Amino acid sequence: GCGGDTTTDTADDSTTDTADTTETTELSGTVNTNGSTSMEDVMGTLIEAFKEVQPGVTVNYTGSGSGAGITGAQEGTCDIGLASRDLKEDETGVSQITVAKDGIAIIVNPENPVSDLSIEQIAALATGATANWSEVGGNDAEVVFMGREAGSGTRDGFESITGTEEACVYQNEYTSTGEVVAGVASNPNAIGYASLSAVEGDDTVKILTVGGVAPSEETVLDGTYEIQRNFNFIINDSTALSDAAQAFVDWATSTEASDLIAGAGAVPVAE
Amino acid sequence: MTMQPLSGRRRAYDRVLRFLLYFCATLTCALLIFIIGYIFVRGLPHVTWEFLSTEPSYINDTIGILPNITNTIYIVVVTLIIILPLGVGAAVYLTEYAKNQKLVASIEFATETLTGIPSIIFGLVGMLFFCELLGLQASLLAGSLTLVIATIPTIIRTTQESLKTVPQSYREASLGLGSGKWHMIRTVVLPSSIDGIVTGCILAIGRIVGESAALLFTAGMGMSMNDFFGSVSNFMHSSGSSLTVALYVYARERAEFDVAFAIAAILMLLTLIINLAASLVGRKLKKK
Amino acid sequence: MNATKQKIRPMEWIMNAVFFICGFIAIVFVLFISIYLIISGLPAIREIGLVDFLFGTEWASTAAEPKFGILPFILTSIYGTCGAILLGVPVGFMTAVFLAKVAPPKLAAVVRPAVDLLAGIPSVVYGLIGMMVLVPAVRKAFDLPDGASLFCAIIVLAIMILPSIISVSETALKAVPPEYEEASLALGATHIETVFRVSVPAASSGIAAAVVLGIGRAIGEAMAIIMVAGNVANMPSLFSSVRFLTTAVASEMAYASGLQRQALYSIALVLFIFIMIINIALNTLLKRKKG
Amino acid sequence: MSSIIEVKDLNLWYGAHHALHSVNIDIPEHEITALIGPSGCGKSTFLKTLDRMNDLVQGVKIKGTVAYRGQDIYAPGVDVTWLRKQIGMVFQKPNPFPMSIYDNVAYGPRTHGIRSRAKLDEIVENSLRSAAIWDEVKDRLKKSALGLSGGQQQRLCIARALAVEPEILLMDESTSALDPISTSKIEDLAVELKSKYTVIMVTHNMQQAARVSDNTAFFLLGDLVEYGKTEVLFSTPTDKRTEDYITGRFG
Amino acid sequence: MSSIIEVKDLNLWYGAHHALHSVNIDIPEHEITALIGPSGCGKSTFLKTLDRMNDLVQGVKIKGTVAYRGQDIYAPGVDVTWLRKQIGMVFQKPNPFPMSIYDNVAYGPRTHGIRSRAKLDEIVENSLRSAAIWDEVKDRLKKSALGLSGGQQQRLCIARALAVEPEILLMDESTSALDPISTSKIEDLAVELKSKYTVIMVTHNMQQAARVSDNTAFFLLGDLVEYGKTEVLFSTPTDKRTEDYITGRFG
Ligand SMILES: Nc1ncnc2c1ncn2[C@@H]1O[C@H](COP(=O)(O)OP(=O)(O)OP(=O)(O)O)[C@@H](O)[C@H]1O
Ligand SMILES: Nc1ncnc2c1ncn2[C@@H]1O[C@H](COP(=O)(O)OP(=O)(O)OP(=O)(O)O)[C@@H](O)[C@H]1O
Ligand SMILES: [Mg+2]
Ligand SMILES: [Mg+2]
Ligand SMILES: O=P([O-])([O-])[O-]
Repeated sequence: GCGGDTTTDTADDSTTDTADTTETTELSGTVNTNGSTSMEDVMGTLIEAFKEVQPGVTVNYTGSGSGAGITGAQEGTCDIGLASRDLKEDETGVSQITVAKDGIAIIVNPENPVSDLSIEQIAALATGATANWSEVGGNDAEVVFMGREAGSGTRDGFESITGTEEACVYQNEYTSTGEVVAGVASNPNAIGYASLSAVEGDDTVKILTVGGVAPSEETVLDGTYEIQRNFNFIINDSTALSDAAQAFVDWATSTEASDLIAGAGAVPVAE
Repeated sequence: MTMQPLSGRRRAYDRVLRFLLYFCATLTCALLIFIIGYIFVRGLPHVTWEFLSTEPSYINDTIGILPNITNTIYIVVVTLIIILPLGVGAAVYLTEYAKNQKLVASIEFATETLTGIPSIIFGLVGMLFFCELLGLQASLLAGSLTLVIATIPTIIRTTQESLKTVPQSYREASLGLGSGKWHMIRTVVLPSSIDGIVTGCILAIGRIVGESAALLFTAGMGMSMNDFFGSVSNFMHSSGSSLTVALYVYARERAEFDVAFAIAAILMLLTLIINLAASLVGRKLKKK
Repeated sequence: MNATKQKIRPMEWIMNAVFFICGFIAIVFVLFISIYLIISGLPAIREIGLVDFLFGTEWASTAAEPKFGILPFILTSIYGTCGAILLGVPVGFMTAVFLAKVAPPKLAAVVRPAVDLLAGIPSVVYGLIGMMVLVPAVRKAFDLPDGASLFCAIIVLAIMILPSIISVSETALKAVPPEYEEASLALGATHIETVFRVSVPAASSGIAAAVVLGIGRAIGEAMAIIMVAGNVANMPSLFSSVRFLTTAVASEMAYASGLQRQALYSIALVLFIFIMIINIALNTLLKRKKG
Repeated sequence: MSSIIEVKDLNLWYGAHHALHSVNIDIPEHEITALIGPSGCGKSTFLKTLDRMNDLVQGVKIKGTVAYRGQDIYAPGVDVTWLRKQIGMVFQKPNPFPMSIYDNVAYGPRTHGIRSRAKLDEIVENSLRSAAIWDEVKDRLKKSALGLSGGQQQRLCIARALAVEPEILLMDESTSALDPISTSKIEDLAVELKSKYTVIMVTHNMQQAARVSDNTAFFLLGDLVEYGKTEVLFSTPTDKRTEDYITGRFG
Repeated sequence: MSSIIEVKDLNLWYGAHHALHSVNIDIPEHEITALIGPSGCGKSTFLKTLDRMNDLVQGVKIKGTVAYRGQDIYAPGVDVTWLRKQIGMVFQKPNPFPMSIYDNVAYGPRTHGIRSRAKLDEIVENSLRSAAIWDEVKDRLKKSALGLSGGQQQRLCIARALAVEPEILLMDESTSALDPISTSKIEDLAVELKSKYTVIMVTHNMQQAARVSDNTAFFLLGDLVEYGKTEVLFSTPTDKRTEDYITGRFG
């Protein structure tokens, strides 16, 4: 979900803005991006707006998880990889460009009376140490913990911040953000995690406050909402980007795109 | 000489089996009606002209499947253009030319094996070979080439089947009149088996349209409009999802169930049309 | 009149070459897949060790100390396929008998295209219905934390193999020479007796082929069951979330790298070997029918 | 001799095609009756009306009566399975079931409820003996019947028909697919069988009719043109068409 | 009369199966030669060696010479299509192409390069006349050949074979699938044709051989047992096996 009117205005603005600066080159070609499903809203918005900037360039987005984005950039199956986590030491041959920050929202079914959990409580729910909702002030019902596949940046972020690496007991391992949201929405006893940008304004699930802090642009930016990570472009070091791809990266990481990113629910970082 | 009626035991046997037959047939039909009905009821209301003729927009928060339709057409056309000549040619070679029976038998076994290989395996090999090794990236072209490998055995087999139904006596008669082999094939064999070839072709289209696992990892899941015939580089590098992959993505990853059902309804209609076309063509050409 | 002067026919020669090339390319494709799979599937097995790989009960491909045991996948695939066969074959077989031998021609003429339609429906559509109708229904009916399970996968697979079982068995039943049935009727057997005592045994190898084909379909299906099976690498049990061989490949393929990725190729190789075995069985069955 | 079958005014249509025109014929018990006539004249059609095998064909309409031992077999309530047990049939092409020789012969008795192994053994042996094939197959009863030669298969089919103890045996060109030596064996067999059964055989081969049968019926385009003692019909046919046909120079 | 075909020491193997054993035979021009013998004795096999149709069978090995007008047809460099134009063949089952009657007959001439419509019309008419079927089909030349009756189809196949103006016509049991009346038409036709063509026919039917042919060759298990003038062979066979076969009581 993205706010209709204002975003459209911003897109128009940016078109007029860039028309002055990049008038010199009319690029054409196809840019394939692949990776993080958390970045779907952000990418969708950016791609659509970029069409106005460079009508000759088609940017494609495939949402297959951050791991796939990094592998794709390494193997050359896409031009730009997308990852909702930072590169690890053993992930070589590629480098990252951060486009935004994003909170990881802890979501439960709207029927669930629980509305605030501490990080420790969340970890206990995830590892199965807490197996019944009544233990954290909810109904007497079995906890159903839903999460993401191993390649997910969201999962990586969630597990490392909550300290539950390799200890989570998943009832379901979904391969995208949307699925987790749908899974939690359809099961009254479910708890899961998903990109804040994807669930903001979505009333099919309830976003919990963590240690009393509600996730928002401000709390993510100032760090009070702890469960957060970066949205990154992953670029192969050895193959040069095409002109079209380079133009897209430059534009997306510039301030011109900030409003668009914010409109899509993430936190822009460009200064 | 009086007439003895059927013994009770025989009558019971008859009744029980008859009941089971009707029961199972009814079950199958009920399943089918449920599936079709459910898809149409949930899907058709969302199929609008707008839905069919636009591309999705994040800014306006709308979804349209025009890109998926054009991607599907791209894949069908490119795949068919490659497999038709190749598959029919190979079938002709195997049934009419190849001398070494053992070789033919082993190739037939190989094609048969290939038809049984799960498409996820084709996806895996296609990704490794076309996307990475040949550097096509995840693109519609890589997807089409993967489908070429996946469907060529089907074309070979259906063509071979229909070539084999051409009576040997036609061939003998033609050769007996002093025709050469190609002349015989062109004037007698191919005309008599054309219906089978066309039907096989339509069924191959069906298979391509219905394919998802092999495309998911080779052609990408993009939803935006491609201009793939704009330039050679676009033709090579456009990526995106076909209708089936889009269905999967909307249903699984985006939880846009109405969109998924609408695509499902469209796919059902397509399947219906393809099946009808296959049986019509088969019947019409047979009559001729 | 001159027998020794052989006319030169360039067209004949060219077409011969063209067809040969087509045949050759097709064969190359076939060989390519097999060889590629074997080559890329072997290294991981060598590194993990065949026994650990095939009989390891834990799959944790991304853990700090990764484990690559695919027994859960193998067992899930086997259980899932067996379940689908147990449900699908009796129904499919009886439907085929009905269509081929019992149904009034007009009714059969309506049902048969319907069965063809069922066969042509893309597997994601089955997955969609499974995920939207079956999974919630199973969750409610059996009061489970979550409905996505082996059970749902079995039902979806059973429905998906139904059309191929029906059409292959029906073809086999129809190919039974009418003389057999006439002979049986002329001896005073009833129609149903004739069908089950003469036609069905006479078509048995064809029906067996249908079953084997169904097994092949079921074991190779990925997209429909990835939508209903939950996809956690558990050891299989009827109502738990499970991964099949196919879905194991599908779920990690996009992001796997290094040994994990090679292990996926090895899973594909195992799957390929299963399919080969099934195909050889199918081939012998069909041969026996011809012979 | 008494008639076992009496056909009165029998008409048969396949859809709109009138295939039998008012056929009247009485078939005497314990004799061989041959049906001859050119291809398509309705011989097989007529034969099949006798054990109601035509019931299986879509769109058949039958008028007139066929009485078997005085009982109209087309009357309502007649049990066809019982009728077909009384009237066995041997077809043009040998059609043994794809089972063992033993199971082929035992098929009929089993269908009619005989389960006892000893009883079945006895029936199988007797039937195979009656069909003059026992000696050739007694050592391979468990082998597939499809491994037999054409002539053996046809005798096996006769044995199979005999195993349900019919009264009448219908044979539709049952030798036409066979080589001369097998043909002669089956002809001999037919002659032997007539002491216990009534045989009605369709044949294309006039010499066979002349050699084997007691009575001959000549059909032409759905009409029963002439019917009588075989010697009489072949030596002094009363109808010009019969004469034309049997003096045609064909063998 | 002179021989058009001279076969010397012809041996043929299907894989390991030795199907023809040193056959020696000279076939005179403008006569009808009949090949008789029990099923599987190699009649068809022998016939097919004459126009090299056996080339199509996998694993055939041939030794010996077959000379057509003095030229060895198995010599290297012989153009089979030319040979098959000289030696026409009519098969057991009528096998017209699924095209119009006209196109069936015109198929051969077209294959051999005749394009002129007038020329083709003439050839088609002449061939159909020679095959004694012109009157029956002249009004439906554009209709599908598959609509003809079996006997008509077979005569059409003969017309098709004649249209390429062969010198020899091979007929492999070309009447066995037909009714007596069609059979007689084709027999008459064969007799008529021998003024222009040499006819070699395989037949199961000894009376047909006796009625129609000038010379008869008797094959048994791959051996040419006896060969000579038809009257002589049927009245005073020299070989005991020939006598046994032709005096069998079968028609
Ligand atoms: N099932 C059927 N449906 C329609 N017409 C049929 C059917 N069976 C036979 N006929 C027609 O009825 C007529 C008599 O056929 P029938 O088979 O009784 O001839 P026949 O004397 O046995 O010939 P043949 O010697 O060739 O066996 C033929 O014209 C035939 O075409
Ligand atoms: N293509 C083949 N491959 C192997 N063996 C064959 C082939 N064709 C014929 N034979 C064998 O060669 C022998 C001669 O066959 P052929 O067809 O010449 O007999 P025939 O005299 O024409 O018999 P019929 O009267 O039944 O037509 C038979 O034993 C047959 O089984
Ligand atoms: Mg008949
Ligand atoms: Mg022959
Ligand atoms: O899809 P992810 O952003 O969780 O990798």
